[in-house]
Amino acid sequence: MIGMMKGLGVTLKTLGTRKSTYKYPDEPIVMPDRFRGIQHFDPDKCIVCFQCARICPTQCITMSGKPNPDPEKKGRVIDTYDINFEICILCDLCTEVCPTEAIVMTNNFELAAYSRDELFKDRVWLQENNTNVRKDNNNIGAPKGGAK
Amino acid sequence: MIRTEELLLNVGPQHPSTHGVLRVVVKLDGEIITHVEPVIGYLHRGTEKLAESLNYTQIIPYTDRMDYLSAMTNNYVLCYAVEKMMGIEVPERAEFLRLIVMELQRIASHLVWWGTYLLDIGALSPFLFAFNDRERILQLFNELCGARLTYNYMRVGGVKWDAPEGWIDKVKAFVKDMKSRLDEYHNLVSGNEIFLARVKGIGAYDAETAIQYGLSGANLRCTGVKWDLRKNEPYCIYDRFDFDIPVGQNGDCYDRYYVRTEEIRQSLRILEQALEQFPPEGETMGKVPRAIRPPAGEVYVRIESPRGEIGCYIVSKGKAEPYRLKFRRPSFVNLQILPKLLVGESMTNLVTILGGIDIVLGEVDC
Amino acid sequence: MELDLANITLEERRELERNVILGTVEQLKGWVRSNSLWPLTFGLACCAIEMMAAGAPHYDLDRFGVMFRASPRQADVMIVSGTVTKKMAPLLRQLYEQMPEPKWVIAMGSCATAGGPYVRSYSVVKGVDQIVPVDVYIPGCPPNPAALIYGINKLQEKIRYEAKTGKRVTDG
Amino acid sequence: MQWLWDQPLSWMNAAWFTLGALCVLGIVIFFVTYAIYFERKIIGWMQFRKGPNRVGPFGLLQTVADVAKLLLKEDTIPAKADKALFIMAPALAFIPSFAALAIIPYGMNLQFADVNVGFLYYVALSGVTTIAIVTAGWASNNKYALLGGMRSAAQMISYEVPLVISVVGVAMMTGSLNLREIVLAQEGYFWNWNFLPQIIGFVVFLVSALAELNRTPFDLPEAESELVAGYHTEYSGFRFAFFMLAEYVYLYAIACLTTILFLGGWNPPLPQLAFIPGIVWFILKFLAVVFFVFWVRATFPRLRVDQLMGLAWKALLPLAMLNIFITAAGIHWFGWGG
Amino acid sequence: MSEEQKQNGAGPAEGETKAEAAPEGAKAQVPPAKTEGAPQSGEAPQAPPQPAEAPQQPAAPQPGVEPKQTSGAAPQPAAETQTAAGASQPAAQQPAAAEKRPLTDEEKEARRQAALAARAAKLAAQGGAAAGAAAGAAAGGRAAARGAAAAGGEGSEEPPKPSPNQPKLDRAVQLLKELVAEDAVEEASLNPFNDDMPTLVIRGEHWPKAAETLRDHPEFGFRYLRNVAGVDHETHMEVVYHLLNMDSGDTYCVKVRTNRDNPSVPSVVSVWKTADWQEREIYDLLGIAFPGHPDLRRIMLPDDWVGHPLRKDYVPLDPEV
Repeated sequence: MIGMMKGLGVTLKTLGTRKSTYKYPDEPIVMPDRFRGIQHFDPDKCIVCFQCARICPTQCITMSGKPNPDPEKKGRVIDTYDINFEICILCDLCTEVCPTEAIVMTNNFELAAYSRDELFKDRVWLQENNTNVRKDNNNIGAPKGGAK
Repeated sequence: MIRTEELLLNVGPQHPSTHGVLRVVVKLDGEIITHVEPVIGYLHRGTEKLAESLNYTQIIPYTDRMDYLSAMTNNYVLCYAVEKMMGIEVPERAEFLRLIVMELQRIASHLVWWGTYLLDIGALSPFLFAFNDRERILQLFNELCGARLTYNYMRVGGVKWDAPEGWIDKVKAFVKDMKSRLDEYHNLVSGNEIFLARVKGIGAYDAETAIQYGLSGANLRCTGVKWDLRKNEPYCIYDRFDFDIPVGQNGDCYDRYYVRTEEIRQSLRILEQALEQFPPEGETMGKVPRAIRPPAGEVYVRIESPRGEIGCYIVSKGKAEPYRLKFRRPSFVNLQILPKLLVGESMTNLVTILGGIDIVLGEVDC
Repeated sequence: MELDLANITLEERRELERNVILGTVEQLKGWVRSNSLWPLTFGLACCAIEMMAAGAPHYDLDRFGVMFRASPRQADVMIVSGTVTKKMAPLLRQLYEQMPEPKWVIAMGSCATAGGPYVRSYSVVKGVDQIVPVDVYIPGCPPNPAALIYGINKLQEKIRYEAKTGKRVTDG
Repeated sequence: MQWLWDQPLSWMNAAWFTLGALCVLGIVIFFVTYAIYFERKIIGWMQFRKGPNRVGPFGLLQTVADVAKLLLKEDTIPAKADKALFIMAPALAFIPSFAALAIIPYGMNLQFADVNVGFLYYVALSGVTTIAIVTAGWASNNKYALLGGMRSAAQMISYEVPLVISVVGVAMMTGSLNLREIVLAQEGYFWNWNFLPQIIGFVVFLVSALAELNRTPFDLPEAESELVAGYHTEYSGFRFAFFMLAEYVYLYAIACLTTILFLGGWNPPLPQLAFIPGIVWFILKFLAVVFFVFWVRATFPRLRVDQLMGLAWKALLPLAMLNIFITAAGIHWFGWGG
Repeated sequence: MSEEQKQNGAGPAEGETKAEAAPEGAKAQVPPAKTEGAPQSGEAPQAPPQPAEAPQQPAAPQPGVEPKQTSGAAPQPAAETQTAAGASQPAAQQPAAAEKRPLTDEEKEARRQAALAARAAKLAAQGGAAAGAAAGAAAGGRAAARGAAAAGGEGSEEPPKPSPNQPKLDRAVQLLKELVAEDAVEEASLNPFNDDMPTLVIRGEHWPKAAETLRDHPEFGFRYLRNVAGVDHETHMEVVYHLLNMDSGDTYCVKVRTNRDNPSVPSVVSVWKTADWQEREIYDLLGIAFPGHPDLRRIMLPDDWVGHPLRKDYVPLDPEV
C-alpha cells in the first residue's frame, strides 16, 4: 500500500504546482533564433549558382536566372525562384550552402493551408516573408571567401 | 464438450498501444494467446533505396526520420561510418558536443518510452509527466540546432552549430532538475503495487535466448549480459567518463523497466562529467574535403542507441553517393522475440511485453 | 415589404435560408462541432510524436476540447500524421469510412501533404489526398505542436465559416 | 415528502410526481455535465496542464459542446450488428442507473422514496446494467467489443458480492436497511459515523465501488490501450453519450451511497455546527468522494483480468466476512450499535 | 589534390574497385597508376595508428588507448595527418615520416606487382563477364585478382606492422579449411577501414556447415550474429554477415556470393535465430532466395508487390502515385 500512497502523494503535489501550458493562441510563442521555419529569399543577393537547388534532398527548389539586364555588370540575376513547400523538409541545407546568404530561415511556423497549391511559395511571397528572420545564419557548407 | 474455436484477432495497425503501425495477428483461445504473427512494413519508406542516389550530406536528414525518437544517434552512426572510411579527425569540442547531444537524446527517448509504457499499463499521469520534462530537452535542442525532432545537426567531420552562449548552463540546470524529477517518477510508479503486479515475471527470457535472437540494448542487459557498446567497443569520447552499466537478473518486464530507468540516471552522470570537462573554445568542424567521396571499400560501424546496437554498413565505390547503405536497426531485430514471448500469455500481457521491448516503427520498417 | 414566397428565384431562396432564423441553428451546430473535435489517434511516424507532444502539458490540446479517441466510431477528425505507404493506404480508407458523418481530415506534416522527404520512394503514396478528401494541410517536417494547434484552429474556423455561409471553403 | 405519497393518485398528483422526477433528472444531468468537466480539469491539473478553458468562460461549456456534438452525430449501426439489441443496449444501461436514484435521502425530509429495503433496491437495479453492457458487447459484432463485454460481465458480478457483504456490517449496526434510518443512527460527533467502527467495511466498499463503476484501476472493459474502446467500440453519436451518461450517473449514485452509509449523510461532524443546513454537509462529503475517484483515476495503473478476479474473491470477500464477525463481536460485547 | 590523396590511401581496396567496376574502367584506370605514389603515407592516416605500429609517433599516447584512429589518437598525430594531408605530394612528407622512406622502395615493387596481376585478372574477368557460365570464372578470376591484391595489400601491410588480426585470419582460414572443406574459403582479407576486421568469403554450398563451426568451435565462439546485409554488385549478389564473439570481443565479417539470375544463399536460421527476419527482408528487397528458411515471405512490401526494389535494375511500376 505504501507505494500507492506515495503515488497519490505525487499527484496531489502536482495538483498545486505551476502549470506549464503555453497560452499559445492568445500569446504567440517566441521561437529561439535558430528555429527553422519557412525560408526568406532576398533576390538581389542571389547569384544564381544553383547550389541550393542541387543540395536539396527533395529537390523542391526550382529557380531560373536571366542574364543581367544592365550591360556593364556581368553574371546572372534571379528570374523565378519558388519553393514547393509541400515537400520541403526544413532540413536547412539550402541556407547552409548558399554563399551569399540569399536564402535564410525565418521563425514563422504558422503555415496551415486549406489547399495544396497555396503551399507553392513563389519569389514574391518569399521576399515579403521577412518577419523575425534568423540572425546568425551559420552557412558552414558555403565555400570560404564567398562564391568562387 | 463445448467446441471452442479460436478467435482470430487483428491488433490492427491503428492501435493506441502498438507504438505506431504494427499489426499483430493473434489467435485467441478465450483470453489466452495461442499463435502470434507480427506483420510489419506499414511504414516501409525505402530509405535505403533513396540513399543510393543522395550524397552523404543529403542522407543525414533521412537518418533523423528513421528512429525518430533518437535522431542524434542515427546522425552519429552515419557520420562515424564515413569518418572512419575517410580517416577524418573530429576536433575535441565537436566530440564533446556530440556526446552531450547524444546523451540528452538518450534521456528524451527513454522518457518517451517510460511515458508510453505506463500509458499502455493504464496509468494516465506518467505519460504527461514524461512529456513535460522531455519538452525541456526539446527546447534545448531547438536552441542548439533549430529543430525539435529532426535535427540534421551532425555533419561528416563534426557538428554544424556551436553551442549558443548560455546553452551549457541551461543543460547543467536541466541535469540538476532531472535528478529530482527522476526520484519523483520512482515515487509515482516504481513502488506502486499494481504496477509491480502487472510487470514482475512477465515476458521473461534467459541470456542464451537473448543472444540467440540477437537482442541488444536494455533487452539484452536485462538478462544479466553486461554488453554496452559505450563500454565494450568505446566510440566518440565515452572512454573518458566513468559510468556503470545497469544490468538486470531474470530478464522480465520489470528488469527492462529497471535497466532503462537506471540508464537515465547514468546518462545524467555522464552529462555532468562531460559538462565539466567541456573545452571552452575550439572549432566544431574537422578537416573535410569539399566533396565527400569515401574511397572504395566497405565499413560496418555500430554504436549504442537507446534501443540497442544501431549499425551502419556502407559499401562505397569511391563516388559521392554510397553504393549500398544498410542500417542494422535494433528495433527490427528486437521485435523478432515477440512471438516467442507471447504464446500462452493473456491479451493484456501482449501490451505489457510489446511496450517492454520498446520498438519504434520508423526504425523497424526503415 | 411584400414578399410572396411562392415565386422567388433559387439564389434568393438560398440567401433567405442562410441568414434568417435557420442561420443561428446552423451557427450553433457549427460552434458545437468545432469546439469538441475528437481526433482519431492515427499516428504513423515522427509527426505522431509531435502530435503526442501537442497533447503534452506544454501545448495541451485538451484546452480546445480535443480528446484523443481510439475508436473511429467516436472520432470526428482524422489527423493523418506521418508517411502513408501503399500498404497502409487501403486501411486508411477503411478507417475513414468507419467514421460517422460530419468528419474532417487534417494532413499533418509534409509526408501526408505530398509525400515529404520520401517523394521519390517506391512505396510511399505522394499525398494523402489521393485517398481521402483533406480539409487542412499543415506543412513542416514535423510541424511543431504550435503549428498543429494553428492548423486545428484553422479547421475550427472553417467549420464555423461553412456553417454560417454554407459555402465550401477551399482557399484563403 | 411523505405527505405527498399519502395523496390519492389523481391527475394532479401524477403531474407533481413527474415534475419531481424531472427536477431530479435535471439535477443529475447538471451534475453529470460538470462532473465530466471537473474530471478533465482536475486530472489536467494533476498532470501539469490546464484542462479545457477555451470553450465557454473558463471552459464551462465544454461538456455542453461535447454532448451536443454527440447528439448531432450520424447514428451508425454496423451492418451485421444485431439491430434490436444494438439499439436497446444503451437504453438498458441508462434506465436502471437513473431509477436507482429514487431512494437517496439528501436531507431530513428531502427524500424521494422512503423504501425500507433501500440498499437492496439499489443493488438489484445496478445488476441490470451488467446485462446491458454484455448485450452491447455482443450486439455490436466486433471482436474487441465482445471481449470487452465478457470482461465487464465477469468483473461486475464478482464485485457485487463484496459490495453487498461490506454493507451488511452497517445494516447490523443500525438494524435496518432503510437509508434514512442508517443516517439517523449516525448522529453526534464524527467518530460515531459508520466509517470508523466499520473501517474494513468502508475500504472494501470503496474498492468494490470503484470496480462497479469500471473506473481505474479496474477500468478493464473500456481499457483504452488493449481493447481499443471496450464494449462501446461500435457506438457513436448519442448512443455513446448514453453510455457515458450511465457511467457518470452511477458515479453520482455510488458517491451518495458512500456518504450516506459511511460518512453520516447530512450530519455535521460536530453537533455545534448544526446551524449549517444538512444538505451542505451532504454535498461537501459527496464532492470529497467524487474527488477521491478522480484522484485515483489519475494515479493508478490498471489491473489484469485474472488479478482483478483474484482480488475480488481472494481478498475483498474474506475481508468483508471478517468485518461481519468483528461487527457482531462489537455489538455483542461492546454494545456498539442499536 | 585531396582527391588523389584519398584515392591512393586504400591500395588494396583500389585494386578491388578496378577489377570490380569493369564498366567504368576508364576512371578506375587513372588512380591505380598513381597508387605506387605513397601507399605507406596513405596507410598512416588511413590505417589506425596502432601504438606499436605508428613508428612516427615517438610520444605514443597513453598505452591503454584503443587502436581507434578517430579521437583516441593524441592531438600530436592529428597534427601529423594535418600536415600530411596539407603536403602537396604525399611523397614530400616532412622528416617525421622520413625514416619510413627506405621501406617504400621494395614495398613499391610489391605494389606494382599486385597492380599488374590485378590488371591481368581484370582483363580475364572482363572477357568472361558476358557469359553467365563464365560468371563463376569471373568470380574465380576476380577472386584471384582480389587474392593477389589482398596479398599485395597484406604485403604492403606486412612490413610496416604485422596486423594483430593477421594471425587470427590465417588461423581462421586454416581451421575452416580443415573442419569444413578444402575449398570452403574463397578468400580472406583484412578490411583496412574497420580496424582490420578479418573478412572471409565462403562458398555457398559450405556455408551452413561453416556457420555451425563458427558458432560452436571454442576458438571462434561467434554466438552473436550482429548484422545480415544484402548487397547487389552489378556482377553478382552478396550476403554479408557480421559476427561477434562476446567474450573476446572480436568481430568477423563473412560474405557469401551468388550470381544474379537466380540468387540463392543457404539460410542460417537454424544456427542463429536472429537471421530469420533479416533474411526475409533481404529476400523481399533483393530477391535472394534462402533455402532452408522456415517461412520465406515478403516482410516489408505488400504481398502482391512485383519486383525487388533494392536491385540496381529495378524500375517502379507506378512512379507518379
